[in-house]
Amino acid sequence: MIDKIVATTIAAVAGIEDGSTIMIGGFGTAGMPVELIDALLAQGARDLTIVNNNAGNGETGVAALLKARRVKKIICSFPRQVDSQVFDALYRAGDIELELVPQGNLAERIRAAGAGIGGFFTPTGYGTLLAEGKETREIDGRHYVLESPIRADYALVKAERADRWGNLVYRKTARNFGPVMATAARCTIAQVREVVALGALDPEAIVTPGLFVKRVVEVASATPLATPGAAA
Amino acid sequence: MIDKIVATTIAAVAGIEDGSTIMIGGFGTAGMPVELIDALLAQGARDLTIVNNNAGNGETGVAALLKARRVKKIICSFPRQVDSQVFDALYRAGDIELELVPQGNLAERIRAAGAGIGGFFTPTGYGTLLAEGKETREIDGRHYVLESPIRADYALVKAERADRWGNLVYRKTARNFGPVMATAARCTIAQVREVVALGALDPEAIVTPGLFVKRVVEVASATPLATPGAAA
Amino acid sequence: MQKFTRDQMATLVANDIPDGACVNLGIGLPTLVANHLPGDREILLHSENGLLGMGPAPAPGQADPDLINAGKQPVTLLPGGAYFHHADSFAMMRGGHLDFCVLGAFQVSVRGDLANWHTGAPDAIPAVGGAMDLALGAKRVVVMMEHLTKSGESKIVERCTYPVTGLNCVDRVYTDLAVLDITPRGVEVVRMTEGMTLSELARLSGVALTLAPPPRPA
Amino acid sequence: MQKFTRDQMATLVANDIPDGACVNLGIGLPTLVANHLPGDREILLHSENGLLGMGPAPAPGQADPDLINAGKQPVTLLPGGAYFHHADSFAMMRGGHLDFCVLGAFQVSVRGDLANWHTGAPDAIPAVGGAMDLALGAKRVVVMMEHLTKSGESKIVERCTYPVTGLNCVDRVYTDLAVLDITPRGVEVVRMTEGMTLSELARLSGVALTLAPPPRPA
Repeated sequence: MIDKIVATTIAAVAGIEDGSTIMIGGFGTAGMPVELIDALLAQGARDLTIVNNNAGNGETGVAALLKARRVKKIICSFPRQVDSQVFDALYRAGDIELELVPQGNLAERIRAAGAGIGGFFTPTGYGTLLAEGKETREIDGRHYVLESPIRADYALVKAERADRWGNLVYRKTARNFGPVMATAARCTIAQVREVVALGALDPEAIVTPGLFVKRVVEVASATPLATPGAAA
Repeated sequence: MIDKIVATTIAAVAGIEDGSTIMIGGFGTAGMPVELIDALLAQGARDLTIVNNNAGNGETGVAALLKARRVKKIICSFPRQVDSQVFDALYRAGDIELELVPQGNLAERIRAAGAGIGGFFTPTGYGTLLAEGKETREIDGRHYVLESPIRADYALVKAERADRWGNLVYRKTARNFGPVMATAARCTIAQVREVVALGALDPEAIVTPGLFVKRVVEVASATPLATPGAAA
Repeated sequence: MQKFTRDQMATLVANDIPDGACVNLGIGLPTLVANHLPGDREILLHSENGLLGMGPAPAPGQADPDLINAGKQPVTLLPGGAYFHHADSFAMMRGGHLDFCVLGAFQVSVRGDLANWHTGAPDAIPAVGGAMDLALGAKRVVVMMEHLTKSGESKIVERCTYPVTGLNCVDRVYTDLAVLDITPRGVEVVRMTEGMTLSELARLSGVALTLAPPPRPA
Repeated sequence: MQKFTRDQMATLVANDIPDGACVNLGIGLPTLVANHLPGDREILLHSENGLLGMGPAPAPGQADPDLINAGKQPVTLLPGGAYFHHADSFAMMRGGHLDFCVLGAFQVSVRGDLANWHTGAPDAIPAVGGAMDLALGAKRVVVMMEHLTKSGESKIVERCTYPVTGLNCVDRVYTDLAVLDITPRGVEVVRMTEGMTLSELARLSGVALTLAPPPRPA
């Protein structure tokens, strides 16, 4: 029988190795799997490469992981925010490597990894600093940059509901990077507000089919408050 | 006010020009927009390039369009079926051009067009007749073929429900190519079983957001019977 | 020198958005446009973090941390709105499915190059977000910005001195002094503040300007 | 010469599919595997036309023309199943998310090349469908086929003479005479029909065969 439900967030992150590449869902704090990140912090893996849209807000979540010096590199689109002080200090001190990727290319590169695409030509970034050194090509009169897939060892995502097969549905704009990250990691771990019985999710509305998910943990805690005022 | 609902299938296909490239949803008869195809037949546009998974079943739908000699070229993955006699005769007589594309590459090339991707490296087809003459590349030890987007002037799709903004939900495996084709055409036309009030579709479950759809027509007719026995 | 106020600029942009358009409003000044959309037009707002049909800010106390815009401000969803994931959302922009994108800028060049993501300062922490996607993100990309920097330099430039966000991507610029079209024939003035002359505007801008044919009354 | 029946072949394949696996069963012979899946294992069937968690054929009169498999036969959906569109469905296969793919074949070469889409006959109307995607469509790709053609030629070949579907993609072959692993060391015999010998099988096959270490009893 397939049963991907694990009892605790600690069990959910068990086995994550030093040096892993870990995708973490969320756009700011919406969809950020805070409790899984806390468990990863307790688990102790280090020398991590983190893929996230941002580079941490305040002192919790991704920021806490950075503050504990577990992260050697971050791949993201928007590290600088009003409350990204932890990242800012590490970056200025040269203590963290940054790969800056335009947000749409970030999403598409993750999607490409999950979809078995070896690379793709994107118009985004052509002629800019972020395309320097990359292969370009003119196709039908438009200029493109060749971008490569971003794969991960683990993906930590937050969803609204799951069943024991690992099917996921999300909530509002907390969906963001979760569905594509779930496809791009060797082992996707989801924290959900509620585990429901098999068959309770509408098959027309399942966003992440269960084959993309390895472990599910229910975390009934309230959603953290959004941080207003920061840019994308 | 946005109101994409048109009264008749004839109005839905109005203005389709001779020489157009038209994507037609459906996998066999599931999801095939038969009534829109009938309207296209009545409308009279010719020298068409059709993009569909198959090349017509029996004598209706895509097959009827072929039989009326409106189609100069078909881009598809599986023309030969037990009931593809119309296509077979045209093809053997040299009266129709065929571009044969592996089914997954077909779906991904359509998706690429809709997503603004200039081209992508796919492993599917590498080393086969269908990749002859195409650019190839080895990436991280795997062999890929460069494939290009397939764009269309029109897409005809069948969905289950729509609202006046053009939001669509589909039914079971009749979903198939509809959502990607809807993104890849200049003008997407949907026939739906039911038009519902704005706000009646669950925003978490909308499969095709309205911005991809230009015209919607309600066709309450029963779904045609599936044709068993044909291969994919 | 008379200037358009920020609300006047937003109104000028809003009036140019046709009924039924799908629009992405960038962070900062462009956000104001939402307050000035003509009431008789149904215009759908897209936010690149995964929604189309964005509504206004929620009533006090009604904010939902799972329902935010790209600026991470709480918003609402209109009836008919839809949620989707990040790859689908940026595919909408990259694929040319949005009608309008309104962006802020540091500089716009006479050929429509946009600079709005990086000041180029060596000690700045770079951050790009969706800026480069938005620059190519709609059938029509327009910029809202002040015409001059605080020190009086033109932000309409022959060539961007800040790092560019996208090349040849801006169609129209709304400033506090004028509305300018970027065309293959050069920069054309569509509208100016009252009392402004073409020669004075060209002097302030430091680039060649012509009146757009047919000139529309200000 | 004793042969495995089609149902025996299907049982051999089915027994090799572990609990929890996601599996795509190709058209034809592979479809039989669904009838032989061990009852104590929960195995999810994928169909490339957009469903995961496919159930058995519907009861008579219950067929739904909108719910079909890749062979366009009516099927059902199990509780927990999901629908998705064609690009997402093939992304699952191309991205390596399925555990098992079971395919029919005209020929399989000793290096794992697969030929199953085209006989190469000059008057044949070509049709590929999902064959080339399925050939690369899972972590483990296995083939079910008769060992010999009707005229007695081996379908295990040194090099495919039919047009290939995919290169170096087959992991294991189940025939009516044997189960064969395609390995970097060559073709290894995992199992044979009762009474078959390695030398006789090699003679029939026309390619070099060795016993798989450790040999499993038939």
